[in-house]
Amino acid sequence: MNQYFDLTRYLQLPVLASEHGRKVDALIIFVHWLMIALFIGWIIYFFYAIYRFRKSRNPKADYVGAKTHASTYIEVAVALVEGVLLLGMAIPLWAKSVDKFPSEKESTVLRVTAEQFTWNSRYPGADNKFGKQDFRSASSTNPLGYVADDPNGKDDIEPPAKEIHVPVNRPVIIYLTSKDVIHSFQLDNMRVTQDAIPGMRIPTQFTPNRVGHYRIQCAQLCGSGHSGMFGEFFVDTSEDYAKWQAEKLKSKGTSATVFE
Amino acid sequence: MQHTHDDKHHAHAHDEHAHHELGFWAKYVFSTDHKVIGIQYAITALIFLFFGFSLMMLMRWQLAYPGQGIPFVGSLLHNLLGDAAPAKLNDAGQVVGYIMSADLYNAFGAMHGTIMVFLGIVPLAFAAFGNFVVPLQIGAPDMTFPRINMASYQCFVVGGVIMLVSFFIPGGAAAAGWTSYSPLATLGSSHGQTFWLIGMVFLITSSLLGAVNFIATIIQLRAPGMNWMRLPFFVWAQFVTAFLLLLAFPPLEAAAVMQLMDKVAHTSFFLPTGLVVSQQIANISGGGSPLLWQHLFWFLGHPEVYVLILPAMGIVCEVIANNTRKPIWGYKSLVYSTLAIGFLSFIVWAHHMYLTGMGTKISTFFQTTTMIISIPSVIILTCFFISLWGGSIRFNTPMLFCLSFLPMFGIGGLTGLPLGFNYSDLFLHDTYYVIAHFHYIVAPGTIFALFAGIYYWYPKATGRHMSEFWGKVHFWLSLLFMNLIFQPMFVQGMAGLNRRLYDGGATYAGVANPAGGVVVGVPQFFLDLNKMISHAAWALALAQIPFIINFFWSIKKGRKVDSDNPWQATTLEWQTPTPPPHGNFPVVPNVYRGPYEYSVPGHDTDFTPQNEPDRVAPKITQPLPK
Amino acid sequence: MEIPYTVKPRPDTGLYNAKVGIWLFLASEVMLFGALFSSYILLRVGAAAGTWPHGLLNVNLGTINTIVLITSSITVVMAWVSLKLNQWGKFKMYQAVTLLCALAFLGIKSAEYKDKFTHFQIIKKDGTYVDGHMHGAAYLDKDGKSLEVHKYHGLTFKENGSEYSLKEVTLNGIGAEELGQINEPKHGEHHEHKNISVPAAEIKKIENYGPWHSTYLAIYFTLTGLHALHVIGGALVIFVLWARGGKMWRTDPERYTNRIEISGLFWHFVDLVWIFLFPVLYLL
Amino acid sequence: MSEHDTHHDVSKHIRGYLIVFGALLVGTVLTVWASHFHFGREGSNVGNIVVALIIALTKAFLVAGYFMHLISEKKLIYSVLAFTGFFFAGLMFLTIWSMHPSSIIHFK
Ligand code: HEA
Ligand code: HEA
Ligand code: CUA
Ligand SMILES: [Cu+2]
Repeated sequence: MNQYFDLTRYLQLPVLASEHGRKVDALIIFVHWLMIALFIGWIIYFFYAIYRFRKSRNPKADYVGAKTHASTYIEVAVALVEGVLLLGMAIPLWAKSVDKFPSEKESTVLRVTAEQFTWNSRYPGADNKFGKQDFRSASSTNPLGYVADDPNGKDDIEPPAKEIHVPVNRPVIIYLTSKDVIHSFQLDNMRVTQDAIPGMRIPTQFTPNRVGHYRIQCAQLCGSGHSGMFGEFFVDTSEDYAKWQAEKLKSKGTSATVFE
Repeated sequence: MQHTHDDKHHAHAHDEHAHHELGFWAKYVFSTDHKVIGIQYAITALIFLFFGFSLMMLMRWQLAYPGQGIPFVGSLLHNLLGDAAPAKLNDAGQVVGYIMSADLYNAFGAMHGTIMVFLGIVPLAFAAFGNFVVPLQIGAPDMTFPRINMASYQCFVVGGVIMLVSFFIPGGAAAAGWTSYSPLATLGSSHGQTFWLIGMVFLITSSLLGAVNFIATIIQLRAPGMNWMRLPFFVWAQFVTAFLLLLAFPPLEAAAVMQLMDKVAHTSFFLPTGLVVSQQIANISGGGSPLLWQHLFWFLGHPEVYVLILPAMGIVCEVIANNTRKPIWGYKSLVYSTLAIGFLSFIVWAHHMYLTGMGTKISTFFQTTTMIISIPSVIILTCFFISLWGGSIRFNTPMLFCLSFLPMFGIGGLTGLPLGFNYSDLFLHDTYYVIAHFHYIVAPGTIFALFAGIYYWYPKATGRHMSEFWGKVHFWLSLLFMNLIFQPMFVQGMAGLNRRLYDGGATYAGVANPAGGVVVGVPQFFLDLNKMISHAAWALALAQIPFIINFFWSIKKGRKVDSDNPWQATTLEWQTPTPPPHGNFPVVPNVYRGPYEYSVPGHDTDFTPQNEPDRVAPKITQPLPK
Repeated sequence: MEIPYTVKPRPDTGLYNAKVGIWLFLASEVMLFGALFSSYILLRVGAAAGTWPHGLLNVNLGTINTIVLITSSITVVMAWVSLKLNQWGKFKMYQAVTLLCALAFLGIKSAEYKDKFTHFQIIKKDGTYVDGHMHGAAYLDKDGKSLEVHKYHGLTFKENGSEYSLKEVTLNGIGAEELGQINEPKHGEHHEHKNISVPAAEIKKIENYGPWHSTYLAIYFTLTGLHALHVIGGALVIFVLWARGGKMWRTDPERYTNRIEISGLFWHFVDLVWIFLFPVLYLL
Repeated sequence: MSEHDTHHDVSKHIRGYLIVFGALLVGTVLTVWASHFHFGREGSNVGNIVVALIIALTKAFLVAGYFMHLISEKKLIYSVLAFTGFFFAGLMFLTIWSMHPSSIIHFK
């Protein structure tokens, strides 16, 4: 039954790799059913009408024309369907994704600071606390403006730019901000898009459920390098992720052990 | 104005008078005659349309063949714009061509949007057709404020020139998208954005003057008996459009002033605290908000899109009624839907901002209003569709364009729905799906309606017809290529290809995924569509040649009209001499009936002009103006 | 063929063209200033604690200017009435007063602007502030001889080349530990102003109270500047009608009276905007 | 209204205009005077804002109503201004509402 209504194959959406993504696709597909229905219906009527009432076949027009209320019913129907999709899916789903965040303990939490033209991720490290970020202390040596003498920051992990790792099947919470202009963090395969706006720190969440290597796109014009502002997003098995994290912590050298 | 009240006594001999006493300049350049101004607007806007299209054709080259030398005009661009179009060297180090830099691509993109919207469609659909047709259709001698009308055109030209000049200043034209989001728009060191803002202030002023004039004209100068429900739908569309411009543009003007302050007086209206420029905290007071700009921009932005479509719908309505030879079905619902659209369009704007971190309450509000506003559009289209039923349809060029408008707008409008739901916009936002959505509305939608308007009213303006044959060639080719251009963009968008990508998405070209063979990024197939689209776009340009030639050739050589009312239409503009003299109507017309009285049973012809006296004695609802 | 209803009102609407026109125009003006007022609220609500100055402007001058504008409003009305009553002389007199009020308003406003541009704030390297009006700046010439520059010109202190270098800046005002003390003076208590000299070496940043200084000043200058432009525009129109209206008044008095009414409507709107600007910018 | 004004009833208006003028002056003084007190809760100036706005709105009403003849204006102009007022309210309210911190996605 369901697969008949499933347009994914025809719409050619990118590979799906997150839990809530299913619902995004579902909404897209339902709306397209509405559109297709209206389109087919009207287009058939349309061609029939211009064929049937062409001048050569119908030399004398009818002053009154159609005496039907069908149109009213169609309009009401459209309104109803839109209402259903709105109340049934769009509103509650949005509420869920922006109001109901998983607790930080059950999830992988990271900060992403966008800048022209790259993505910088940062993990809280062993203490699960981020260092203080204050752009007033930004400098060429400290591009992300993390306050040097903040104990919480000592064990934070900073992978190379453009690189993000998360474990599979565990909620991810990303705090997004930007140094300079507005960027937009878009992960097609996760069905996630969120603007990174300077002066704001906006959280976004999703649960990757498919191991793989995906692409972050910048979805907001941000200057000459916009088209090249991609990022590598790795969804690892929990083992691989643990390994990766461990070596990152080690590579931090002493600073990680200072606070043991 | 001079010759509008000084010579009330010999108003009769007026047009000769105009001929003899007005020199070329007074008659064609500094004219206060709404018809001349309308034509000035039309020509200027068409040229801008073509210019905006040309920018896009160059961009399409870059999208199809990223980083390859631009054919034909490459060196020209290099000479005009310098390093914005840098040389491409081969291994031997000699120049093999000139390519488009990322900055140039962004500048062209921003200016394509700006020019098409503010210098192309609005002046053509609203100012040109409005000026030429509205006073004629309501039986007025001219606009209420002829000199303000002229001033409005002049502001428009000044704004346009400023925009054009900005291409040639150091650093080039504005490159932050037609939406000019801060901080990007503000931080850029070049003056292109400053020019853009100043240009916009002029264009906005022009539109405001125009809007005041239109509304006042429609309220004050309706001929006796022309009460509201007897107005042709086109006039209604222009009326609502004028209100949209009047009330939605000023906030953008305010925003433009503030962004201008940010650029020249180094204020921080749209710049937050703690902005980092070249690894240093920016030397600004901070405390501003980037979102404020977006709100003010889209408060105009959304009404603006209805400014782009309503006049088109008006034209379509006129032409359909005329060529089905029957009244429009549901005239009243058309009018009320239009008013509803106008009203609602002020409270949906933030559907362009779903992903700026919007909480549940706000997005609920805005997506609800967005869905509500789609209903009146559905009603309008439905009325047009049903109007076909029972007609005696003539397939001349204007009608062909209008008929194809219906499904084209339909597609564009319907694809607005998945964007209107925030949860699906989550995926579709900023993809080519959005581009395809609105281009279906403005290009094969609005532009087709405007073509129809040109073919339809051309005889009234010049006294000659444009060639039907070449008109049909123009139509079929345009229809074909428009769809070849924009249909694939839906596909690309669904596949996750983003807009505003300088390299056409090459950066995201799909790669085999080490973990589990899944392809990440955009599969090559969807990138290859770019080539196809671009070729279609260039072909579309060729398809315009018959039109351009037809347009100019027919002025002198076109088939003469056999009467003042060649289409056998009912509305007042066809009840004047052709072309209408200065002052339009020899005697003030008197209106007895609704706009679309075609095929009235028992009437000897199949059309009954609005001003044809009833068999019964006419009852004049108003005294004639003195 | 003449355009109807340029003078006589159209029966069904009861309005002559220009009346409709001006009200439509004023509607768009409402949206223009409305957007700026909204921005004001947003910036103020969003301002970080201590950064929004209170009592920065001179309330007395503001009050005087308000009264000046109100006066000009009543004279505009009376001018129109005098025309209605066919009293050309009185009309001339009233509009003359209006124009004088306009000049007075602009004069006072520019004095206020000048005051802001000569008001400076110094952020010292140790993080404390000195805030007050420019008293003077001392420079060293290239062979180290110091020369007093009592009059201050220019907005920023460029070390002008090899010629001179800045030695110290003297402000007449107060010193403060943090911004709050400057921006939110406790009610009643008054710091007395004294001359404070700051050596160039201690200056981290010096900036005058131009629009760039804070979002408050940004919106202040934008709103009042735009309003001042409206005053100028309105005054020009009124002046032209006043100076060269005699002919039309003799040939077509009704049309002339209408024009006075229209220009009056615009003038009242300008007054109306100020009625909101004054409390919002000066008192709250 | 201008058209059917006979000299007589225009001169009748003059007194009204002068009264309004006086009221405006009083209002101006009042609002300045009021700004010296603190209304409402400690540490919040909402009270003062309300007071100042009430006075300003009254003055605005007087100017618009009498100097601009709005109280005796034609229906058409009322409707234009009604729409303008509505859209202005929409702009201000919706923008402020959308940008209020509580309307932006938060966590914790
Ligand atoms: C004239 C222009 C125009 C028009 C009329 C519309 C109409 C609509 N638009 Fe569109 N829109 C734009 C121009 C326009 N838009 C532009 C320029 C942008 C991009 C701006 C930018 O970012 O650069 C945009 C972007 C845009 C977005 C933001 C997307 C994003 O950036 O993420 C959204 C989201 O809600 C949206 C929604 C809608 C909706 C719901 C309508 C509705 O009003 C549509 C209602 C119409 C219908 C529902 C069709 C009804 C027809 C039938 C039922 C008959 C069908 C019959 C047949 C097909 C034969 N539009
Ligand atoms: C009214 C608005 C309008 C119109 C009509 C068009 C028309 C077209 N647009 Fe445009 N477009 C925009 C508004 C418009 N566009 C906007 C707002 C953007 C977003 C910009 C941004 O990202 O900031 C955009 C972006 C945009 C992009 C995306 C670029 C990117 O994101 O990187 C593309 C890509 O192909 C494109 C293509 C086209 C094409 C092929 C046409 C064609 O349909 C052109 C058709 C034109 C004609 C057929 C010309 C007709 C005129 C004549 C024939 C002249 C005759 C002259 C005389 C008789 C004197 N447009
Ligand atoms: Cu970052 Cu686009
Ligand atoms: Cu929109």
